Amino acid sequence: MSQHFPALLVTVPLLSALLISIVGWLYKRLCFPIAVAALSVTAYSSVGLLLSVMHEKEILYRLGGWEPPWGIAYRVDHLSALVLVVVSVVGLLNLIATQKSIQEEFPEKTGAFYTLYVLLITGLLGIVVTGDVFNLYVLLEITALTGYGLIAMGEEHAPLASLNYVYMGTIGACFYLLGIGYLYISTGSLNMADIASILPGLYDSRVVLAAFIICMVGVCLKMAFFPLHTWLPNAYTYAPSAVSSLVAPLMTKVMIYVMLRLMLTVFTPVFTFSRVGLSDSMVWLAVIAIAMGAVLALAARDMKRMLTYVIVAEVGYMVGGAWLGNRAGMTGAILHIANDALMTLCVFLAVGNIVYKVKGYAFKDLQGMFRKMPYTMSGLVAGALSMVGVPPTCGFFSKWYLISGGVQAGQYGFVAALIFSSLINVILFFRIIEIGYYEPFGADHGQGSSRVRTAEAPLTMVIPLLIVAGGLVMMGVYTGDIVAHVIAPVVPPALGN
Amino acid sequence: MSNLLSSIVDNYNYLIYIILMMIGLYAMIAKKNLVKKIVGMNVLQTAIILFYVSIGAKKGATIPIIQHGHGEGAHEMGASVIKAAEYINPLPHVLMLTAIVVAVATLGVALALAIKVYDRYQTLEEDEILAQIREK
Amino acid sequence: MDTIVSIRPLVAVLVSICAVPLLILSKRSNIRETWTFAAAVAKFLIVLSMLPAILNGSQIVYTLAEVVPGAAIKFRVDPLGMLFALVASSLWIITSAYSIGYMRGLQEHSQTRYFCFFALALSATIGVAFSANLLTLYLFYEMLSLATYPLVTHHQDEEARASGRKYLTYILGTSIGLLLPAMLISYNLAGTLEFARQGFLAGTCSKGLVAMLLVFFIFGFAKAAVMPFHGWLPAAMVAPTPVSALLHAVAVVKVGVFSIVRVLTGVLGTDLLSSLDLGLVICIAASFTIIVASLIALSQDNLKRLLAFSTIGQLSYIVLGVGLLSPKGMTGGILHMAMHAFGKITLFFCAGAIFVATGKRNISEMVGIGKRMPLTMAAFFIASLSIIGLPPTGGFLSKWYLVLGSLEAHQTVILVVLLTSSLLNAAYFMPIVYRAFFNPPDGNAQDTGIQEAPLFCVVPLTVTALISILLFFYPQPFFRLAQMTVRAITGG
Amino acid sequence: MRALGIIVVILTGAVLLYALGDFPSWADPTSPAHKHVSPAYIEKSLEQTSVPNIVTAVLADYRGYDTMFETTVIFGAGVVCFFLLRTPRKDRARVRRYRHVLTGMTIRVKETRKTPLVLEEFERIDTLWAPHDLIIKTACRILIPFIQLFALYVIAHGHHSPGGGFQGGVILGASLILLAISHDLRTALGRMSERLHAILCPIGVFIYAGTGALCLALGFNFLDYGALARILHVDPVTARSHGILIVEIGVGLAVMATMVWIYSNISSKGKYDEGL
Repeated sequence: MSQHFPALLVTVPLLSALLISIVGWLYKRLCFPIAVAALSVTAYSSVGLLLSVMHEKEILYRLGGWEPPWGIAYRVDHLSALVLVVVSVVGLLNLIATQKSIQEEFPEKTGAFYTLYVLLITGLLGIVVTGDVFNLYVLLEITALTGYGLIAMGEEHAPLASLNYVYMGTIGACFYLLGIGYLYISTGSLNMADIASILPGLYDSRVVLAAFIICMVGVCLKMAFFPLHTWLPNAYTYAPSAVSSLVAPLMTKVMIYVMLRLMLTVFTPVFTFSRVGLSDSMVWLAVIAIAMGAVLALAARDMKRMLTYVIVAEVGYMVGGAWLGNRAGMTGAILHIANDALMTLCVFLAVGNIVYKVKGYAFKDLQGMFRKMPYTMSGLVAGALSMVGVPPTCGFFSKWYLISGGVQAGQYGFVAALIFSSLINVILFFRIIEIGYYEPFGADHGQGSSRVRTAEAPLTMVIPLLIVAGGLVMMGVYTGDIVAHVIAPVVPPALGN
Repeated sequence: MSNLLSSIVDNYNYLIYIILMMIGLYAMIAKKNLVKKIVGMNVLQTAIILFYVSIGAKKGATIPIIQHGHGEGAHEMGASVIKAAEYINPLPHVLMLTAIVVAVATLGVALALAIKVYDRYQTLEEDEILAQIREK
Repeated sequence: MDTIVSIRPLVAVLVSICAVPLLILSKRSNIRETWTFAAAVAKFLIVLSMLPAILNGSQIVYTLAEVVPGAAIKFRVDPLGMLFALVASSLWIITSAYSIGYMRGLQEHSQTRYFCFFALALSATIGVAFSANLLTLYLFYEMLSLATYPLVTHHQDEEARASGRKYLTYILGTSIGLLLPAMLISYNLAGTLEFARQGFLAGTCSKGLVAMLLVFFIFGFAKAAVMPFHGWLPAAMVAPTPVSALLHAVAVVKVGVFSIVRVLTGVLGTDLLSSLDLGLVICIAASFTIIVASLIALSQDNLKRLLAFSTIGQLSYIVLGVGLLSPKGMTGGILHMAMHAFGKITLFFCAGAIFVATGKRNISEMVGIGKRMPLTMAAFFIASLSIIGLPPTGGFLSKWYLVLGSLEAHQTVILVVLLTSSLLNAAYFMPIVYRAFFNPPDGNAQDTGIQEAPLFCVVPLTVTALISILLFFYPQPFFRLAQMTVRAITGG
Repeated sequence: MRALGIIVVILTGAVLLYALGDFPSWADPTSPAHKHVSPAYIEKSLEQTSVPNIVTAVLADYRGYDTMFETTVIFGAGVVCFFLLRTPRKDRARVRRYRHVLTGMTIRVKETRKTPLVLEEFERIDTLWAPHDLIIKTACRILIPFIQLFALYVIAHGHHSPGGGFQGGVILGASLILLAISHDLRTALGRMSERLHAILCPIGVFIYAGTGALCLALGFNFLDYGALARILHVDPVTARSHGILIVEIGVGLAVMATMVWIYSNISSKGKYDEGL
């Protein structure tokens, strides 16, 4: 069985997505259980995959039994296994956490919703496992399409935001497609490993350079890297809370993964860091991204929008770390993919609970929240601390690696940007926490505070949130092991140690 | 420089695709009308399809369908006589079948979204929509 | 110097965290207070159980997890940490008794939250005391900052909000803005963060860099309230008095100075500092703080604010003592941690007791209060003696050693500073006591005979006052621990 | 905006032109694209899959995994359109219009729970009613069967001639859409209800993915049609060609259904009563 994990990983959710869409027309109530079952299988097999990868180096799976480069092959190494686990676990937790709000928001279209939800997860997983650049494009489009649909069902300006996302996303995808076209024309292959083995002879070819640049632009568009981030805030703000708590943690992170995959596997590290003279400018762009993200977040007037700009900043973290071109930076970037996914999920779930309860996510809706929804707020605080980077939450440790990478690379601008954004995060989140904490109080500090009743969200929403919050700390405490056993093998020796 | 020119001249098809693609890109960025943007999007995708297909071309080769050998057991006798040079490269065409389908799907979704947008604002002109949003 | 591997340090840290769920779950307040006491006593006993081993010159080590290569979450109990832990954990018992009296006396709201975060803060304090490397120290330092925020802003009104903001801005701002970079730079220089006998930075970097790191560290630990980063301490006085007492006379501020001492000795190393004679920098900053703080204290009318400024001054004594880099000076400084703790907490208790009994905050209203609350004011008198540094109180010893240290280091200027500040201390404490006892209460408040605060308040402050006398005669084990620390550092 | 567009276009164009210099000249048989992977397809496909149409072989077998997801993309698009546009029951049109064929007078009927009147001298009409052109109607009615026949041919003959699931599926879909245009949406939906094509479309994809999963179940790799030999009692190579056929049928179904689904959603804004 275990050698078929890679196939199961993608086919099980795919088949169940189809099943859901059929069942949705016959017997709606079954949709949710099927989705849960599917994603549990996925989570199980992805964890199994991670463990088996940790033993033998990397797993190759030939689809259709054809030898790569003629057939399509899965290639699962430590990096992809890690991201797989993150994606499937986040997807599962969010699925369970948001069941209630889905029932409320789409009473008639639950079938369609869960179909798209599971398809989205399928696409993300596929992107992560595949070892073929064109296959990656197809899966990219699956995630994109389903994403458009899910986002557009939000309130007020959601369709417009989603349409803009369609434009930007399509441009990004087209650029990526064009890039791999250039790769194909110069190497004649579509298999990542194969391309990587052919490229060294072609380092000086302009076509390869152009291919690299075009692909990078495309991917940067998709992951909302600073100058190209314009679509993200609206899309994620207006999306239904159940959706934004799915796409916000996963989409950008998986795109970061794609970038790393291109940098490290397809275009070999040697080419990326020594032949393409882009490292410094990318790091500086990242610095700007972080700074702008922080500043724009300050200007935001509601929680969701604020968080979306925080995401823009976080993308800057990872891109910057990856382009520092040293071991610490790369480790930090990879570690931050997992950590950031978790903490983004945490804060968005908390916001989701609040929206479910008070039907709003403006700052003022938070008044007296600590008394109304203590557990949700504690979850929010945990996420906030992780975003700020307070030990022992995991956010601190990835920041640790990123900063020390910056110090080693002598990129003090990057270090400064990271510190700056942590300080801004303190302001951002404590502004929220203050509003929630200081209720409109009477003059007396007596027992007058029982005016606000406790009205916590249902358990199915609170428990996953608290699990995630706990996970933040666990990730932090076990950072050492994760780095040693999962991330260290990924970082290419070309980046020194 | 001269070799650049010559390469451009005998690669005029690539030149055409670049021009097409730029048109599409420009439309997507500069046009105010949402449907015009969608049209631009399709032009962009078509340009890339053109690019791929022209990769597949091969001098003195025909379409990649093996003339002889029909039905069952054709492979035993068919195998030996086939030469790669006689048939054009099938791979780009395969890829483009996929790309076309993806383009269609994207178009469908984009149109659906456009309809929703129109329902909400009673217009498809971006600046008018933004004006509406602002005054709210 | 043998090392024992034992989980006890971790337990000592965790015991009060484990108490938190119990506190939340306990329905009736008596049960809740029982749990608090249980946790406090347990903590103290665990700490105490490690004392003999430490006094025998061995140290206790426990590693939780290797988070970053060269920097684990690791605990190490050594004399310095033990001294601090003893002070903090013993005072927690007394304070929890006091806070029961205080909170009930004023019928404060959401007491459960109060006790929970109090417990958390204590865990953090002990964690800092026992941390074996900079990372662990930073971890608990931040934990303390966040755990104390709800305590400081307990009243949840506008004033609390403002001062809460100030508190966070100073504490988190400095720790993220200065401390974190300093820590990471030193990590990348030395590849480790383990506290070493003579620091791990020796010989890894230039003088300029060391100086920069020194500045970053000293101001980065804003809890030590070295000027100009002292503003949060007076602001934080909006907190309920027990909080101010334990946290702002003992736990938080002492954590600040303790961390500075740790960094000066364990990270930068005294030899490195003296070789680059950077000790002077510290001394100047400290002396400046001492004098200015005392002068400001003179002009305060709100008793708690006065105490706050006096604390700011006293803290810099400790920094100064270590900054002298002379064995006796260091002994004095470290000893002062304990002595000042007992003295200052008594003073805060008194202030609180007065507020509970009479609702008075300002000194000007406390004329003749000695007749109503003789016990309290007696304790106040003793404690102020200890702060000024006169026998027969513990404060005398520490100050004496500081003086010796300044002589040893041939820093007559410092000597002058010390004496002046003592005079200033006297100048702002004695009038209070004098007016309290010998001035008649002003007309409208007629003499109502003896009217002390509730027993839960009075007993603790009497105890602490007595302890600070006791420490004059029997300064053990604190004195021993201080000496051991210094010997370990100087190797002499 | 316009300036930005120009800048972007110029930058991108510059990069592309810059790369153009190192392109292999067009249609050069020795360029890497033709040397590395593709020759194997051309030379081996017939003997490995016994499918003369190399494109079909590569599409459905060598890179069958791509194609599966390509079908999934179509399916996804269908679901998205439905998800976005289909109007919830509560705010669907409550009014129906009928026209008395002989007199040409129209009546509005409030929709009620019980089935509305059906008399042959009344015909249901759209709000914007234009008299249907008899010629078009008849022509289409004659044409559509042939179109569908051709579609089936295209699907079935994809092994030997240009064609396959997608092409055939699109033609099938087109035939139904033609029906909807020439008559009206209701007639088309009468032939093939919403629920039917909404279910057919996942079933189509299911045939594809299911075939793959079947191979998995038979202990081979996913989508390794060679496994089907055991069931179909033929040699693995023929099994592959059969597998391709099965898959193509699935694709055809999915594409056809989705096309109709998307059309009926977009053309009626999800109301499903009045199309174009």
